[in-house]
Amino acid sequence: MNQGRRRGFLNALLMLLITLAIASPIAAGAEGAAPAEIKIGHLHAASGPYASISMPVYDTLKLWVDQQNAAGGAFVKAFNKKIPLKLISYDDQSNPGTAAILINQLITQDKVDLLVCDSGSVLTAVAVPIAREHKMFLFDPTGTGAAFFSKDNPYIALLADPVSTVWPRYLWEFLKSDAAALGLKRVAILYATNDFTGTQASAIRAALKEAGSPSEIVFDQGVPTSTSNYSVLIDNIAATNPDIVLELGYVGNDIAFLRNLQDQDHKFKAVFTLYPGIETNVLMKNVGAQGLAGVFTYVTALGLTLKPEIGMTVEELRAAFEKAYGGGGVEFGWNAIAGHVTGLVIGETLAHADSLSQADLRQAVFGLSGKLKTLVGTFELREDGAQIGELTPIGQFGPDGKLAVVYPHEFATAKPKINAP
Amino acid sequence: MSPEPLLEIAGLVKRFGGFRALDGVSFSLGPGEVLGLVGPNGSGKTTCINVISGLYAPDGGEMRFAGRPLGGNAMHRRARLGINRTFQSPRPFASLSVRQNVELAAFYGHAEGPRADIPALLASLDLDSLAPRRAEDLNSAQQKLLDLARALATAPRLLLVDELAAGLNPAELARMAERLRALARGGMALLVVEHLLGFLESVTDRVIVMNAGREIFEGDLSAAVRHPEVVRVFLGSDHAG
Amino acid sequence: MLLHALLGGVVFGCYFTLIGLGLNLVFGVMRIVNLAHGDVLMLGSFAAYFLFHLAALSPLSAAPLIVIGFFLLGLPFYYLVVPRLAASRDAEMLSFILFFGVQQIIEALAAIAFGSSERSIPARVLGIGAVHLWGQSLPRAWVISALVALAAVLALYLYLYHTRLGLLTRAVMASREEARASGIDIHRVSAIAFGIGLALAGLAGVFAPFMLGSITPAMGSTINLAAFAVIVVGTLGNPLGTVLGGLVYGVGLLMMQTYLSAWADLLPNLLLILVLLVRPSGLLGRRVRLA
Amino acid sequence: MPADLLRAEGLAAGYGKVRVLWGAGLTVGAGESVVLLGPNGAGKTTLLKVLLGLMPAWAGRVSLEGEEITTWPSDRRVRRGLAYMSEIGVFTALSIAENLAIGGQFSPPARLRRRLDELYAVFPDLAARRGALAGSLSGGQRKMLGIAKALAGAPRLLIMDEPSAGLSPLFVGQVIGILRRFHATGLALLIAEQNVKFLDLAERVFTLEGGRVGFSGSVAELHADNALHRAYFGLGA
Amino acid sequence: MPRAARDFLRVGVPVVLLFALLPLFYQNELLLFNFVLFLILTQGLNAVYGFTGYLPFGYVGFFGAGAYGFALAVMHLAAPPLLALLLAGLAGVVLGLILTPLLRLSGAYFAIANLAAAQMVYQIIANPALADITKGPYGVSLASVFAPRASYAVALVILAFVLGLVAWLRHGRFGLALQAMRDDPVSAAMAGIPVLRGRVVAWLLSALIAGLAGGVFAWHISVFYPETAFDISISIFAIVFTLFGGAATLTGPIAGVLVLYGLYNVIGISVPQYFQLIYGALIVGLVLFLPRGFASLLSRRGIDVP
Repeated sequence: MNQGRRRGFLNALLMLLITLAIASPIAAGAEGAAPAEIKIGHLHAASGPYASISMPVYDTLKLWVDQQNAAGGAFVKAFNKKIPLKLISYDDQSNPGTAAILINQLITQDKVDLLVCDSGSVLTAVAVPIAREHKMFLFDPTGTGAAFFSKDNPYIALLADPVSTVWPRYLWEFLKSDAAALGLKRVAILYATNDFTGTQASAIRAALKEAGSPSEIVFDQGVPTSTSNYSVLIDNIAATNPDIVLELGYVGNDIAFLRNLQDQDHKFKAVFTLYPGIETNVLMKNVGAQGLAGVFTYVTALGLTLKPEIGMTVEELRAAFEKAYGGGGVEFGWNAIAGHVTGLVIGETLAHADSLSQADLRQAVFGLSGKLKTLVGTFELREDGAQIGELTPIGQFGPDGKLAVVYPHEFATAKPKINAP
Repeated sequence: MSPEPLLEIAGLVKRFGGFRALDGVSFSLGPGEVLGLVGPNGSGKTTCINVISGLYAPDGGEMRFAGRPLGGNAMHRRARLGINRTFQSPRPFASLSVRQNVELAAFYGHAEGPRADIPALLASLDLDSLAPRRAEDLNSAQQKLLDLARALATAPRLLLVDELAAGLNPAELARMAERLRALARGGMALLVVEHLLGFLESVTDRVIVMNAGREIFEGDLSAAVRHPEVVRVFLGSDHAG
Repeated sequence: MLLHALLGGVVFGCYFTLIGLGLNLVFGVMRIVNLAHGDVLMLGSFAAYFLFHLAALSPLSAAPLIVIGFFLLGLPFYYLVVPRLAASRDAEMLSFILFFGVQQIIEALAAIAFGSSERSIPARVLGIGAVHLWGQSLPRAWVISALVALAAVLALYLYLYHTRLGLLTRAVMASREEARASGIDIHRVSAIAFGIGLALAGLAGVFAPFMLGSITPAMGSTINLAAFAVIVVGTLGNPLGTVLGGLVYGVGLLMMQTYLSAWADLLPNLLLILVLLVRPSGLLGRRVRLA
Repeated sequence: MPADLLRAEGLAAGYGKVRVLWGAGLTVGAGESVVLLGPNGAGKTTLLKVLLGLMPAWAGRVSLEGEEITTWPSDRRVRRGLAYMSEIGVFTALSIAENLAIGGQFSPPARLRRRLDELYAVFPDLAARRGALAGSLSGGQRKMLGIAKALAGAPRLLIMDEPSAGLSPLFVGQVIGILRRFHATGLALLIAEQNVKFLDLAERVFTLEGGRVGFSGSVAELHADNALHRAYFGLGA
Repeated sequence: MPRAARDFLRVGVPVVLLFALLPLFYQNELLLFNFVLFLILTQGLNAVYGFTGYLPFGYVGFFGAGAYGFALAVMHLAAPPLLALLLAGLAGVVLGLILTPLLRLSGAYFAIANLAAAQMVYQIIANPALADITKGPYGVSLASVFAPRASYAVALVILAFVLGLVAWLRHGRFGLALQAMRDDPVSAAMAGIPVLRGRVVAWLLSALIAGLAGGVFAWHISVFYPETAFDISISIFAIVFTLFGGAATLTGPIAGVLVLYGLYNVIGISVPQYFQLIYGALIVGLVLFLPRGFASLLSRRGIDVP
């Protein structure tokens, strides 16, 4: 009986040791000499709720790495030569606990040179303290949560999205100026109660309530992010007789909202939603040009066609993406661009860092601030690592499905129009 | 009958849906007395035990134990008051050993006074050699004995015995009868539900014959088997001899 | 607003009846909890999506194909998995785990095959614009989905109450043991019920792109939670009780959206717990299931 | 000697690790009426379940008209003319008519209809309440329904588990009367009982003690052998 | 020596020592921490499922309550971590008390109701209306108390406590009474065992353990969202590991965690592209071919598994 128990326990122990042995990678190369490859550690979510924002980032980051390697690798200033890149990307299945372990695995076992976390705030959150603990500089592609950034944490920079408190700045400016001038004064805010859109709603709410604001909030409610039908909500909003409806949610929320809107008699004078300008392909496929006509949204690189000083233009990236992943069920959109921008920042960092030490990497990244002009605009970091460049203007879809910038005036290509009530 | 009854039952009623399983049963039982409960299947014998032991709440009537009303006490409280039972189909703690089965009852179901001597109890029921075995590995006759052992471990003052004899061979039956009589001699009150009339005759002082939830006879078993209604109801024909 | 929420709730609830219907049938007949129900529904959605985009089949014509296809898939799946599961000691509990594993497999395969982006079928396929009922306007897709759901409930009713196999199915639901003792081939009856369960999930999936905005491989788990609420509030194990559960769920949800929208997703869980504590057998149930 | 209708040899079976049957065997001839006597816990129900294929046999064989059926599923045995009435015997959640339809599930509709007409004539209480749920019937009526259900498929052998359980003597008499009536038309019976009244019906008796067959023979032999008293009353008469 | 103490020394102490020493050889401490976390959670689940038969599908509710109990104590009371941890355990117990009426339900009804209850706790905590208290959907950051080494050490202490507790349950009188109730509540009551109270105590112990686990998790991870603390896969993993190890034993859940969670991480790290697929198939295979757990491989051969 004792023997059996001991045997069972020893077996279990053996299993664990095998586990650990397999999990441990072969030790990294010697210090000093140029490494054979630069290891970029990354997480993605191939399944689960965050897959749809995570996979495009992964795809274009991988694309960028492949392109660099095809050209002989990325130029690394520290060794003054091109070195091939190796992307190690694990699947966290949208599970934060697993993401935490895998981030740690990248740091402690794979001993990656650069660390890139997964997309979205929930999966980014777990990486922030771990990176900090291990004094690894965290390249954060799209995790915009305001709580990640503090002056006492030098180990993070947000690369490809503005921090969520800053993101809606043009929106509230637009509401208080041009929109109000058009008579869009009664504002309804419907937001999904998650970190991303909840924070945006708070920022907008605060701005619209400032003294002297011409806008009046007539409806302000949160709904669970899982909300997938808006018919009754639309009816309720209509009852408050707003001039403009802001619906702030994830892709799925926006699709459901805009589809329900088409199905109903209520036609608001103006509607703003987040994602038509962020994941335009997805929205176009799911809602259609007719459903998007007249809708206000954020304009990202997709609509701006800025001339990048580095990397591809939107159209070049789109073409490369379609060639590599077309038909694979991952749509080209803002998150795909974010992956590319992440790659560009990494490339520039390697090209400018004096060594591969995390401190030098950080210095190089912050050195790019205000100088790097990519297809999403100017890369600009606040001192706590939050992204404050790359602002997203306000645009409006025309009846032909074309997105025109309407605010701010320096980018504007058209004037905002109101639907016939 | 002793002057102060231990258990007094008056007008006990238990309904299941529209079916009256007990329809006004009354009797009393004193210390050291053995009362047999007889009747055809479905006449309410087991229901009677279930109500007294607290498994079912009665729909009417009164139960007093040692002078106090019994109703409102949960099963485990009744066990601690000194009421215990066996089950028609044995209900051991299947995953525990025989000894653990009995020890638990001795610890939790104990009222007052010295604790039961478990080795002696097991030995008296020929369970000592099975003590380390898991209860689920026992056959059904052994499990019945385990039921009895567990009930006795709580040192009950009233023991409700539900079809204990079935499946025992004649020698075992004789020993079982002697055991029950010994318990009664020690002052325990016993209520015995049994099909085996021969067994019952060797154990009981008097019997109650039940039919359709009612008593139809109370008295001596030898008188009962001559009572015309009892013969009609219970035996049905003269085959029983 | 109240009338709109009520009416919308009834129509919306019909669709949620359809979501819970198959799950409840499977539980009723087999006493197992199909945690992969929502993922089967997801597969139905993708089937409808591809039939529309590749074969230009409208959802209403794709629906019968999907129903038949999923039914036929259910039969071998039943025989592969369920008899083995049913033979284990605590099948009801183990089924949670088993179908969690199945759910993982389905979701993983779907993510590999279909990618992660939101997809849908254009709303115009079922007709754009509102349907007017008693002065209230409701999305056309809701009304069509509700009608299909009612048709499915009717079909299931006819099957259970007016066919020989349906009678045997109800016998198995009433008592698996007695059914075996009566010479019923419970595995055949259960396999068919399992197939019907999957077919109903697939059918609900056809309308998901219209009712839930868009579809992704990850949608299954959210749907499961709603389906649980619907069938527990209805009556676990009584497929037709699902109708009541769906209606309570639909009306409750839309009322919450109207008056306390941020707390709307609390409601199904609250209902579920309240119903279980107050009437453990469900609103229609007779059997009481207490420990 | 004509082949036995049902023959069981050396059956062993049980639950989990506990063996209940220890090599039990019995035979039922075509049209014969057999009573299996034995106290609670002797293994009667287990034996019947093994005969019906509701529990697997650990050892031994069962044959029907000489053909081995030991591993057949229960539905196949029912199709071949066995019927079983368990102690519960009915689906309480279904109506009387539905219960009977389930009993006759393998009969062609026309034959089933004729059969049901016959049964309703024998059981007028049931005929009057065809649409009522079986759960609404009294204990005695349920037992009648159980018998009718088992007979609806026109079996050749009816296997019954304690038909007297929960019945008043009046009903027991009725049950026996009805069984006698169908037996007279050629139905073979195998009845597991404690109630000796059923010996009235028996052409042959087996007693089961501790998972083994103790006595087998005629009723007269049983009385002479004193086995009845040993098995049933426990103490020698 | 009592059997409980013997089992604890032979099984519990080596496990705790193993995880105390492993960080010296293996740097992915978070992986080790998660092993410890699931070792705690599976034994907590074992206390209620293994010993009373109730399957708490929403076990993560207690875990999340503990995590938020810890976070609230740190944020609002500026409590030191160890005190906050006690409050986390208390949060689990309080939630357990509130959910005690669920024990009236059985089987799938209990499992589903418990899942719904866990969802409700999540939805309340994550609601923006309570953002001032819980930070709602915006997540909490406990950078001020972040201490991975200390929290790992405390997790080991909790593990030792929990293993000792389960060893006691397995052989102690109270645990035997629980097993008796699970086998047959009626005869347990007739043996004088207060069935209802026994169940409630086991339930609250189990809630306490999950609350402590949630608290130490919050401490260790320090930045998290409600989705993280109430991730339903935490429940499911704990159940799967317990079941496949073998409930109602001390070693079963340990073996379940070491083997299955080990495999989970091996698959996730070595074949990320088919991670979910392989793990799902593994679970299905185990339910079908080893429904009574690894422990049954031994106990079937008559070997007593501690």
